[in-house]
Amino acid sequence: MSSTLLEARAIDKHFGGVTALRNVSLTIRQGEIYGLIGPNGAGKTSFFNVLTGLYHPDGGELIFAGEKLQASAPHKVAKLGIARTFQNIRLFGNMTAMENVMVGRHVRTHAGVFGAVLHDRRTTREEAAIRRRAEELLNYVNIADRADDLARHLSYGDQRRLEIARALATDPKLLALDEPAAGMNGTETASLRELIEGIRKDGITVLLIEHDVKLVMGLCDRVAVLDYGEKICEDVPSLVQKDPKVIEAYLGGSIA
Amino acid sequence: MTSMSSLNALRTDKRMVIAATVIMGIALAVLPFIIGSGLGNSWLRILNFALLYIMLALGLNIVVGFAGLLDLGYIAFYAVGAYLYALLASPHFGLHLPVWVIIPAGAALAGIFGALLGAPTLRLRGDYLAIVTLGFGEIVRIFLNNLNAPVNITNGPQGISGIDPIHLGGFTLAKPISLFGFTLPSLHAYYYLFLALALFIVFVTIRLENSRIGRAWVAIREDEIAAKSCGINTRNIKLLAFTMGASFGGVAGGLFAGFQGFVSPESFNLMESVMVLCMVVLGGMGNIPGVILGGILLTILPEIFRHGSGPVQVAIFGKILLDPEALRMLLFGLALIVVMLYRPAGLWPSTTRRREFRGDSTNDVLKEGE
Amino acid sequence: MSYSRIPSMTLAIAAAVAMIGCGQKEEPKPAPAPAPVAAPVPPPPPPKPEVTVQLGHVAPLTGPQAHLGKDNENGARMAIDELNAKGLEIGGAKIKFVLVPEDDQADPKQGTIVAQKLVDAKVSGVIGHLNSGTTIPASKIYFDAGIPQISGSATNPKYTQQGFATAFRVMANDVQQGKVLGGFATKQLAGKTVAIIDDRTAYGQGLADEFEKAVVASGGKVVTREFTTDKATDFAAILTKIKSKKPDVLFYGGMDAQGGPMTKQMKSLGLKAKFLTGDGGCTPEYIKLAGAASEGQFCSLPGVPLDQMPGGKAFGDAFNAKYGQIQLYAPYVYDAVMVMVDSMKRANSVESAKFLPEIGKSDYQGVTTKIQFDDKGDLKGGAISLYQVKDGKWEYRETIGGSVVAEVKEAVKEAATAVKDAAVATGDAAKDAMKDAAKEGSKVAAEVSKDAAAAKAAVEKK
Amino acid sequence: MDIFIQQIINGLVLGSIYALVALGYTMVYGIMGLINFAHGEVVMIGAMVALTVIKLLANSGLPVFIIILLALAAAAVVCMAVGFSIERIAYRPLRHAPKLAPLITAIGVSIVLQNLSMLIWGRNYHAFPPILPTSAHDVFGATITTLQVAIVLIATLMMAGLIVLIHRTRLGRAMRATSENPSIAQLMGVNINQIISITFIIGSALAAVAGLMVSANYSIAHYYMGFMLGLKAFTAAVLGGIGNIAGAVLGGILLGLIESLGAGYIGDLTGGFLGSHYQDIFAFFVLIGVLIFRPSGLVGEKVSERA
Repeated sequence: MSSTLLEARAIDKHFGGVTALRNVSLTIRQGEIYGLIGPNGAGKTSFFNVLTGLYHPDGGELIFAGEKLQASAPHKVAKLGIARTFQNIRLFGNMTAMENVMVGRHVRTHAGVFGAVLHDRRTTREEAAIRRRAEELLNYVNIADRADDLARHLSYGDQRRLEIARALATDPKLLALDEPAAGMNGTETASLRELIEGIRKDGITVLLIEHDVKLVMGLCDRVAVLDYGEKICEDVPSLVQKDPKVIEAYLGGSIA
Repeated sequence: MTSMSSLNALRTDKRMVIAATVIMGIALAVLPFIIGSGLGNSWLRILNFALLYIMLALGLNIVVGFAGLLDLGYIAFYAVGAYLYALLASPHFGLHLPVWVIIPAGAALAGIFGALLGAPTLRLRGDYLAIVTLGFGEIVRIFLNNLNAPVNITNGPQGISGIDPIHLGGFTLAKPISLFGFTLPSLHAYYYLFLALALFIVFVTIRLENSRIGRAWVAIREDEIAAKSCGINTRNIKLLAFTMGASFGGVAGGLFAGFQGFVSPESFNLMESVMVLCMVVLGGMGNIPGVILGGILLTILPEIFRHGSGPVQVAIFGKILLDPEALRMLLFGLALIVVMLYRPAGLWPSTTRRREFRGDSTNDVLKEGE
Repeated sequence: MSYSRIPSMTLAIAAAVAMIGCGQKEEPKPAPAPAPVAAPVPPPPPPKPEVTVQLGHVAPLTGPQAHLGKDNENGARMAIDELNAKGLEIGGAKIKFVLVPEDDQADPKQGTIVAQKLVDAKVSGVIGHLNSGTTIPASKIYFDAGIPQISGSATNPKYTQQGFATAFRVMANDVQQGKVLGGFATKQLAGKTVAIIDDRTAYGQGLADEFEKAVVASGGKVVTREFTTDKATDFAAILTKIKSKKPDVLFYGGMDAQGGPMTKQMKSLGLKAKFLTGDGGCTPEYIKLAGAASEGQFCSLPGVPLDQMPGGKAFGDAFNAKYGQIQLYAPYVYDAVMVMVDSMKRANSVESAKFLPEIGKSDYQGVTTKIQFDDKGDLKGGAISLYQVKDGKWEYRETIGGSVVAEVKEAVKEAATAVKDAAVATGDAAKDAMKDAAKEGSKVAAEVSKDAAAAKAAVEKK
Repeated sequence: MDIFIQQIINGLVLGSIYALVALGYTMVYGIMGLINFAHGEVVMIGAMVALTVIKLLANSGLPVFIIILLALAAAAVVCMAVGFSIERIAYRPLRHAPKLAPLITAIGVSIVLQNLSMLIWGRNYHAFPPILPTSAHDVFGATITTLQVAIVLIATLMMAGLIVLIHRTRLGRAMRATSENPSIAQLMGVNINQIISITFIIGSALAAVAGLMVSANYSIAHYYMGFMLGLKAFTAAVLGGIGNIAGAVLGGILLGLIESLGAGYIGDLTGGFLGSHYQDIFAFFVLIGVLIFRPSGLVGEKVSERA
């Protein structure tokens, strides 16, 4: 039995009169792949944004690795060890793939203005380390050959991979992926699946929002289902698929 | 033009670097003598101003080009540096501090102003940021123009005259310097000083660009939310951009005051901010050689038109048909339009931006305009 | 403290009096400016038929003040055309003058660039610049090059206070004009309460400050001081505030482009004060812009009205025929050229270094006034004429100052005050000193009044 | 009290003038997200053309009303042509360029228009012929002229007209669609080039009206007059929330009132420490204050950070 990495306690979030999240509590354990699914507009991305500090929750709290997450401070969240990707890829389009990943190292490095200008030994060493790590990560996600291309010129699948590499560069404990398989074809999805499994094997916990139910059910250790901002179910995939509330939420759709 | 090709070489070949540096060094060293004797001292003075504008453009480039924060009040920092020099080295307060105290102090004070003015604008984007920075620029100018009462600090619209020329060691740059039987005229001496500081600023900018800090600036420009999620403290990094950019402006301002011997608020109006912004954008935002090119071009272009608009008309039509001064500004305005129409990313965009403009889908570009 | 002032005061007064008394005789002047770049003395021109002499002229020709700049340039052009038509001979050669007009955009930085350009072009002298803000930094460049500079419109006192022997102006400075205007407001206009607006330019603020001092000195009260800018068009807010203070006189330090609309708005707000402005508003444009509201308002111009000066009317007519309505400073600029050329004639040389010392000695009857310079290069005497709008035209009212008598009177009064101050200040603690001071003081006073009387006599005789 | 009322009237009139110019800024911004920096110069051209026509006809014996209408028509035609050409030449080719490129061409256009105007109309100030009635009305001891009443009314009417245009007509719907998302609007069959051209033409016609009003009210026109006016109006538009029609008018009037009351009272309130010399920056202080708390202006849409 692994320990708890993230605990969300009764998270609420409203936009004007619309409730995006209501009393959502969930627990993610160290080392698992945790899926978050739900119909469109169920509040999955809102939960992500609250988790990563982009939104200020209206109620509840998040405990990550024993520490309370500070709201509205995405960079602090990143520092604590939560990295994310975005549903509609947000890369630094005019930077090369390599540079994108190097930016990811920002939070784990220290050089300031003086270091940058004077190029003292610590800074040069740090810079070399950043570059080395970025190369490794590009290799890891299999796009090393595109290192010097502008991020915006990469293919869609490669952009997804690059975003994951950039997230990994922050040395996260929890990697939160927002619909990484959206728009991918079968082969791409398969290799993405391998990638995610590899990441987990390296000891990084994964939180996955996904539409591709097959992928989620095959990949995740546990799955939570959101509907109209409320968690209606949290369990292992096989049980979630049979949950009547879930089936109803998907309008009796083809969940299995 | 030598500097253009040699700077290009800098990127390609390691061995070329040394050769290029040497050639460029020699070229820059003899430039004032060639210009001074060939074209006259007025062109040397223009060259000196061009160096000041290069410093300003490089400073603004950090804010606008790297960090993507549209700043229309940048000239305020130039003003802060200039007035600090004027107040600390003129009969106005009877202070005559040495230049090696004032210039760093000017850089520091301008940097502090940069952070102070930057702080309230952090949440603003695009055009809102532009108008607020514009407002700050005007606020600084108007205060300089009016702080002669109740306590006379800036001497108001009269400006401060009789400012000490820049002294280095035992030498004043205001008079020809004699060394070992070799005489260096004043304008040449200023040229070397300005060149040295401009090169220093280029050096600092290049180092910053290729550092963790520089990448963070560009990341913010590209996508602020993604940058935050990568753990970048966007507030601090933006403030750092404002501070660094402002401090370059402060240095240039101090040099300006020492060079001119006179400062008054009218030198720091909105049009000046706009001109510096034009240098950055026209040259090639975010690309250091481009920004330098922009600074040089926009300083000398009006002067070329000044020297040319009358005589050329006479040469073509036999008489002056159009008022040469109106024509000069007309041509300048047209040049801005034409350059932007044909090279929307600037005359010398960074390699990445250039690629962006080579037959890219509109899809990319729409993203740019968000 | 004040004790030590007495001798220096005495000296100053004595010098002033001597100067005035002696009329033409020159006080010993410091050696003229060094001319480091000036060529070695050329031999007296051999039978060369024609020598071209370049004169630089600088004013803003683009930007908001371009109309004034062009007017200045036309003034200079007119002078040069006349001179060329006359066909002057200097130093045995026929002289052809060429005007080198430059645009400084009213920007100090551009000012120094064009100054350098003129120096490079080896002009013999420079007329300009228009604005004090560009004139001051440029004057250093001319001084370093030993090129004489006469401005027809830069009024900031600083310009001639920098100790540059090359800097002259043929226009009263702000101090001279402000003083006269202040006196005029309180005395002739019987203004007990005065409101002041200035446009926060070096010119407007300088003039308004001096005006304020003069008003206070002559017992008037400044009820409020308001401000605008040289680009503003709406003055309703400050005029409304001024209306609430009910001043007798409203003084505006600034240009016609603001003064005109300001007068109009003043009327439509029902502000009844008399409007008074300096040379910047003393133009036909002002009347056009203010419309009917301009009737009965006042302005001042340095010098004496054109049509009262010998040749002035002819100049005005010729100028209007050639370039259209005089805007403002064209006659002064015209005079500036003439003074410079007159100095060349007297020096019998067109070399800057040669005729520069002669400029200081000028005694030239210009179209604006009689031009003599004091040791700083400022216009001596500084007559100021006042005008009032009657039937849609500026009409001459009177000329104030400019008479040496007035200056002497003032000097005497100042000396007497100084003496009294000294006597009082020494105090009980030093009775002996006081006695001495009193003794010396009375001696000085006697001397001064004697000198003054002599001066007066001399003047009257003249 | 009459002084206070007078200051309010002063502020309203000044504010209405800002609002008239700000409407043009905000329309273009609303559709294209572009600051048309040259708009102030279009206003200037409008003033110059109107003035020329009025000067020509001042002694023609035509009724004043007709003269003004003719002047307005001429100014509107010229301004519309200028506005249309500016968009075609300087902005349209850059629609997909980096955001700052059109800003620079706008500055270029501004310089060109200024200097062209200087070549055409000369460097001198032009006085507005005294053909308009100068009758003043008494309002609780304060005064307001007929022209000023007209300015306030016209600013309000223009705002109302534009709001109706944008929210009640087919054209307005197309404009809103273009503003919302140009590519989708295009897919829905909206000719966005045409819509943008029309926007520029309407904005320029507004500029002509503003130019006429400004020069008539202050009885002065000059080739440099557009710069300061444009700057203030732009500030007003941002204060109200740029892109929002009602916001432009609100921002304009607020700016006018701030300047008027600031210049009128701050000197006495601060014992002379601050005075009317700071008139031009009260607005900026308020603007900065507003934007810190409402980063999209007073009535601007809240652009939340969408992740």
